[in-house]
Amino acid sequence: MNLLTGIAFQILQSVFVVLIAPLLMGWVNICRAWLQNRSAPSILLPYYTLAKLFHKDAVIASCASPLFRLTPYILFGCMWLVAGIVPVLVTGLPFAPAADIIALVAVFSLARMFSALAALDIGTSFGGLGARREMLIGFLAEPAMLMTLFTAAFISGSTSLNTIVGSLAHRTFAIYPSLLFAGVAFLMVLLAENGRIPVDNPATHLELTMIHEAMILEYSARHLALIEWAQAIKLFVYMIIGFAMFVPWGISEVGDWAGLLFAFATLVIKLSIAGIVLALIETFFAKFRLFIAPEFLSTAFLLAVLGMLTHFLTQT
Amino acid sequence: MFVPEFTLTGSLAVVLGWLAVGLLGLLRPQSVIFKQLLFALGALGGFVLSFLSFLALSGPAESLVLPLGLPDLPFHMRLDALSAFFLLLLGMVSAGISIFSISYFCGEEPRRFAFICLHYHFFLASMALVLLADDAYLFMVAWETMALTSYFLVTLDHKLAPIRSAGFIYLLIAHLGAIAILLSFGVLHGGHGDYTFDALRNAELSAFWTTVAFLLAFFGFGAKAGMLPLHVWLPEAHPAAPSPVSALMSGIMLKTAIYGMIRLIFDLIGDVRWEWGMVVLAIGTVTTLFGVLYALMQHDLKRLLAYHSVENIGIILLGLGMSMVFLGFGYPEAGALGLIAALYHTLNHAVFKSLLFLGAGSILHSTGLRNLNDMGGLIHSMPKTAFYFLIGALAISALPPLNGFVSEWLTFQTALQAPILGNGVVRSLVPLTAAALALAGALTAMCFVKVYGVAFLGQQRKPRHESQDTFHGGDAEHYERIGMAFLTACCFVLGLFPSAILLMLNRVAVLLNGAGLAPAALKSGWLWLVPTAPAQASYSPVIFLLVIVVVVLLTFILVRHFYHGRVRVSHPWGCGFPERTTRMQDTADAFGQPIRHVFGPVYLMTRHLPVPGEPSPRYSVKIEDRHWYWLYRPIAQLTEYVSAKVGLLQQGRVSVYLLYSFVALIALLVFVQ
Amino acid sequence: MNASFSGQLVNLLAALLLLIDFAMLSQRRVLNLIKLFAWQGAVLAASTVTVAYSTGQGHLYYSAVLTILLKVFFIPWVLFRLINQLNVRWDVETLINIPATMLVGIGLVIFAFALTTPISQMAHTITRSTLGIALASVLLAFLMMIVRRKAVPQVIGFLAMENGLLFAATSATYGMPLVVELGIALDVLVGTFIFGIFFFHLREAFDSLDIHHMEKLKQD
Amino acid sequence: MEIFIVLGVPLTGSFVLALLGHRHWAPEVNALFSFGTLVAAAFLTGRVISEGPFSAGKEQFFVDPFNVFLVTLTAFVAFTTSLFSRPYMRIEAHHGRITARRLQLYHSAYQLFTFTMLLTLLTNNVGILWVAMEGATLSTVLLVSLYRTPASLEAAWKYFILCSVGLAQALFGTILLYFAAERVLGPGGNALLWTELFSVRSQLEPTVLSLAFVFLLVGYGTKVGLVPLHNWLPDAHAEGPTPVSAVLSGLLLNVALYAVVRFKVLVDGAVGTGLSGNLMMTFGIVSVVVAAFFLSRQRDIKRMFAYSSIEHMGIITFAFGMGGPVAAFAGLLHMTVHSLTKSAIFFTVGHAAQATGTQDMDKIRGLVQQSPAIGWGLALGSLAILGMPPFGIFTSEFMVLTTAMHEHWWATPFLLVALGVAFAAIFGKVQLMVFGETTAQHLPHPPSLAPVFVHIAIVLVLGLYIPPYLADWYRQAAALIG
Repeated sequence: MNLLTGIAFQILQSVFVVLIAPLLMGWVNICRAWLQNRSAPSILLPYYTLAKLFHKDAVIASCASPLFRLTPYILFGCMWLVAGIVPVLVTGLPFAPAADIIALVAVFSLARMFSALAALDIGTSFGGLGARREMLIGFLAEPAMLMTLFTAAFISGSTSLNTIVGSLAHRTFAIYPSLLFAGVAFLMVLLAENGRIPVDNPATHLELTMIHEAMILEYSARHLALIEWAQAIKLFVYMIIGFAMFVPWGISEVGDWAGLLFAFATLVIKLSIAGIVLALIETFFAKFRLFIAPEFLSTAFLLAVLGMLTHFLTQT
Repeated sequence: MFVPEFTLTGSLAVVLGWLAVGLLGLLRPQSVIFKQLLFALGALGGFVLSFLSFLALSGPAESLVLPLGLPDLPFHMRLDALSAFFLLLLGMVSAGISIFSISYFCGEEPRRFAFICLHYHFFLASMALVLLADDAYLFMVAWETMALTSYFLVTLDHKLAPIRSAGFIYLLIAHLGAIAILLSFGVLHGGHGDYTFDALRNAELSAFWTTVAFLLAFFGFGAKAGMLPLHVWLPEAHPAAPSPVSALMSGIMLKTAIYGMIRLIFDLIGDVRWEWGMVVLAIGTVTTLFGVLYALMQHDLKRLLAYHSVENIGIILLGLGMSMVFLGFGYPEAGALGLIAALYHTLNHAVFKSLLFLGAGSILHSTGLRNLNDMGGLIHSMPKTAFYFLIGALAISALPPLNGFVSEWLTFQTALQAPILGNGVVRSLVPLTAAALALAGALTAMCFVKVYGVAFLGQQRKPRHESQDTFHGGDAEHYERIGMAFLTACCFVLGLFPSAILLMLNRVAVLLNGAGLAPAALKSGWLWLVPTAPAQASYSPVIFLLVIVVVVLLTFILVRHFYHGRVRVSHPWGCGFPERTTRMQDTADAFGQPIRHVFGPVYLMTRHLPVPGEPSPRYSVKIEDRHWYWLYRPIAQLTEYVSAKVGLLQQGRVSVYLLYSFVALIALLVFVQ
Repeated sequence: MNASFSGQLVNLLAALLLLIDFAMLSQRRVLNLIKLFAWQGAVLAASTVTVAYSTGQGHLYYSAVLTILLKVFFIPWVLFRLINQLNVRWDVETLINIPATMLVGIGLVIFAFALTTPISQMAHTITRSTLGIALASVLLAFLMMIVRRKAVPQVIGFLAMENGLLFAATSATYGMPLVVELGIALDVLVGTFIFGIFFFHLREAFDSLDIHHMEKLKQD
Repeated sequence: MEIFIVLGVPLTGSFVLALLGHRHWAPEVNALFSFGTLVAAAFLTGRVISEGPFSAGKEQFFVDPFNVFLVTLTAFVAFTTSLFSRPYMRIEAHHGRITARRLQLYHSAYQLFTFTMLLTLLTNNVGILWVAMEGATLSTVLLVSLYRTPASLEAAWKYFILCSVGLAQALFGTILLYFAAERVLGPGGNALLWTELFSVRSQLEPTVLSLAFVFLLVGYGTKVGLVPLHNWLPDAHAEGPTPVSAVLSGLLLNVALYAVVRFKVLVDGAVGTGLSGNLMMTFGIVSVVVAAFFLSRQRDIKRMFAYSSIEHMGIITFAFGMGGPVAAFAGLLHMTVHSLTKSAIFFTVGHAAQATGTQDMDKIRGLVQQSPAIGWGLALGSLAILGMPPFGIFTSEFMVLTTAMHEHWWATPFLLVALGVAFAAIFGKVQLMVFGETTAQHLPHPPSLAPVFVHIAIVLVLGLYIPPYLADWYRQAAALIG
């Protein structure tokens, strides 16, 4: 393939993901509303919210430092970077090798660190509370995530998502018990990382329970918008990574336009199913007490490690 | 080059220069200019040294024999790739620290300054000699001189009892370690030849004796490096010293221990066994987790950094351990990867840990505070320092695109080579260390969110009171800033162009293991970092950084373009509370609380919780290191017990003394018959 | 008088010496102790003279004269003066009771004999069998120093040990070269003086010569 | 000829000072005589280096590299100590601890002591050697009790009794030796000349010599301070005036050990190295270990360093016991650096004790603050004595340890444990005394600390560089005794 088409694909994909991400949010909200017998909002609601936020004037605390104002952009930037790298529709993007799974996880933790710092910047008790809880979730979720990814990496003998997807997608179907463990662990991590029930509830501002919301309490207008948008992208990307590892089928190569359509179709199907599953989970589970969360995540961590071990044990 | 042994003689000249500068300090300079000049010269030496060693890295090994030392064992010196790499580290980092010290120490009164200057530069010189030594005697001399000078620097403020005890513990453990190292040399020597490293290399030993030598060396150097359970001196001694010295100790001195380990195990002992690797891995894992978990509990900034040094030494040990395992099973490429990861992390840690210690020093200089719980909002009063410190914090938290991430990434990649191993158990154990590493990385991030958030962000917790008027309260001084800026730049360079460093380190690996990385790794070009093969793993920090920067700017412009940049400044939202005080912010201890909750059993915790209705409720928690209680105290008690028993010999009666000699005489007579 | 006779004579004197040693070991009174010491000196001198006469070793006469002057007259006289001035003419306590001391002493004698027989076989002197006795008396003196609790008896023990040594010298080797003999004598003389000075100092410091006052310097 | 000057100067000195020792300029005269001795010794050394070993006075005296190096060392340390004792004794007098009479005694006895030690070293007659050794005891016993305090009297008494009894054993050993030698060399003076004995050492009767060596070892070992014969040593060091402690530790122990080694050579010739080597190594190890454990419980500063002397004597004895060129070399080197360092330490300790008015280490604090020279002298000296590079003691310990490791590896654990314990004990205490808030007062007379730093400097240099001629010298000596 030539580089130009590659770069074109690269940019297209990243823009595509950035634009489509809020739609996924909308879809999840609709599903949840349906499941809870509420009349569903428009699927475009997230877009309206963002637009509204962008129009408002930003209110910033007098004691805020530059870091506070920079953070939203950095979050958004990190997510956009990830969006550009993960194989959404096609594999073999030219810049994909710039970051393998480890680097991806690192990007997420970079974003997390900045948001936590920003939360501490104003010096309100809420910010501190949120930052502390976020890091608590993070330090357990991140290794669990890495371990699940490692399982896949061991199976495909590589840490670059491209190769993983490729090898997993084009292999003859076989059941990997290790992948089973990894899958469960990944799901738990996904819930935690994206602040969904049962770990966090994006819909409340209850100081006893809130984590992510507490961090961004001081943000408003365009900054808030960027953060929300970054959240949406993050959820989307997590799903993509999940697909890449566990249901990689249907993904296409760079330059293969027919395959691209097929890939798009499969992606839509996967996403909608995933949205429903997420909604189901959020409906059927109750929010944990805060200190259940570490246990929840350490379970995820253990599962992931177990997955890795079973890989070796089943292999020998 | 135009002089034979150019780089070696050059490095030697730098060493002598440092000694000279140290002696010049004894003139007890009054003028600030002169004081500054001395440290500037020290920094210059650092730069020269790094330049020379950079040349030496690509050149052939050079050696030299000085007419000093023992009559039949003169001082041997050798500058090969390994020494060159560590000298590069020494030169670079010490240069940054010396620049910082130009401002930092120029306020000292002459006598104290003379003392500092002398020991500071002798410290540098002895470290360089450790790296250059090519025989056991010179090595030991330089090694102990290093310990001694640093001890004097640690006990600079010897009027404070804790500092005295810190110095005592430090020198004691250092000395015990040195004895073990000496013993290890003795075992290696195997009874013939002399004590040059060549002779030690060539001595054949049985597997048992090599293992003994390995264990002794591992113990001895581990004591210096601060691995568990010999780390106890580290969190005591590093805070005690002036910040640049802490930076030297944590940034460079610990690395000389790593150097010694590599030199003895990989070079002198030679044939590495995978069992040793497992030992190193085990201890490395424990050290890593312990270090970071205890760091999270600290509220004294320098103590916290010291515990992080323990953690990072653990990470380095992980790399070494894996390398030894792979070598032991006969996979030189993977072994080289592990070794390179370890070396890379050594370099990175040297850079960012020194940077952080210097930052702590600037804070101390500016506010006189070391306790995080008294700081806050420093980003407003010292913005530049805040920036440098942020970079350091991101680097140590192993976040891309900075340098800390690269080496941890390489370590992960090494762990991911595990499937090639034959032994099933080992194969599944090695990745577990990766899990530990991941956990440690995340915890480090949390810890530095705490540090940065509590110290620099938020609002000042305590109003400045008159006792602080001696401190200027502003941003770091000129040269302090330059020093930190230099190290910050190093963080970026090391983070952005890893493949260049990889090539450098590959030489070391080739020197030690005879085999380097896979060829694919070496011709990946400057943009891509590829440890094994492009298909397996790759990372490109430059692209990474570019994309983020571009995207951030793009977003910024777009937002401005399509919407607006209007901002209203107001009070922070108090969530409906009537008034907010700065005491409502999270303290360092509060931030660590969830960790205390999750990892409770790890800590030896004495906590006082206020009971409801207490007139003046007070909350206090004290975290202690368990090792004092299960390891050090018993040993001390045993010694006390034995000496008490021995003391009974001397019980004052001349008759009994006569009896001793009488019995001794009779016994010997019987023995002779 | 022929060699065998003088040999028997020396053996007899040696036996006397040993006897005196035991007597000193069992002696309870300081004055008698000093007297015994003088007698021991006399016996020593006698044996020296005998050896000198029978073997014609001229220098042994000097050593005999020295012995008489020092050990029979001078030192006992000094000691008498001392205990009179310090009036420490009390009974001597021992640390362990006399019979036990005796038993140990006998053990020592046997040990000394066992030790020296192989050596004395190879000696060609007429007095070889007495080497064992010499060693025995040295050890007995040592024992005496161990068991006595007062300063004066300890010193006497030390001097007795000196006697034993001289006896060994004469009996085993017909005496050391004269210069050495003189040196030894000089040392003994000076030593006695210093002991004398000491007694006074101790007396000032502890107003007694009981050495159990001197157990302060020890490991606490 | 030089020999007689070396011996004559201190002897006349002792007579002169016996008459004039109470004058206020007596200390200078004392130093002067010591200096004369040093110069003479230097000449003697020069002659030995140029001409090699020679003997004088009808074979009664003789010099070889082994003893001449000890002679130089003795003369040197005796000289520096006399320099140190000038201000020290003046301060003592100023504090009213000693009278002019006692000073007279002190000065005269000091010279006499020097004389006896030099005689011990230079004589060729093992009988005279014994006499001189006893003389050394007699001349120091009154120095130990110089203060006439009960404690000092007790110390002196124990010193006197134990050493005299010990030496009595040595005499018996000497008699046995003579007895064995007489059968080869015939009766008369020659049978006591070391050179003669050396030439016929292989013909001497093994059983007698092994028996003799036991007596000699126990006898002279008492003066070396080998455990369990050491008990006089801490007391004598702690209670005597500090210059005396310095020369006792720095010189007397060396000289006694010299005697032991001389006899070891003879016995090895007759019996083979097994016996004497093992005995000395055992004594050495026991001394090192026991002394190390004693260290940690000391409260009196001079006692502590006395035990450290026992420890180091143990190391040297062990080294000589191992034998072989390297070990003997190390032993000689260790003798040198130990006596230099230890005397330097005692100099500083003496002034420290005067400045704080106590020898109790819990009451001595913050020396660097009041008088940096004393403080740093003590700190550096202690670090040197603990075997910290780059000081010379590390050099010799390095050699001893490495030799021990592959010849008698069973010994190394003991040595290392001992070294570790000793380090913890001494350093922990010294650090507290040197650092912290000071309890020291100003001294009425300016202390002369030049000797301290000269000694430490020499030790430092020896740690980094052993001059070739010195090395050859050691090698020859090592060849003689190894």
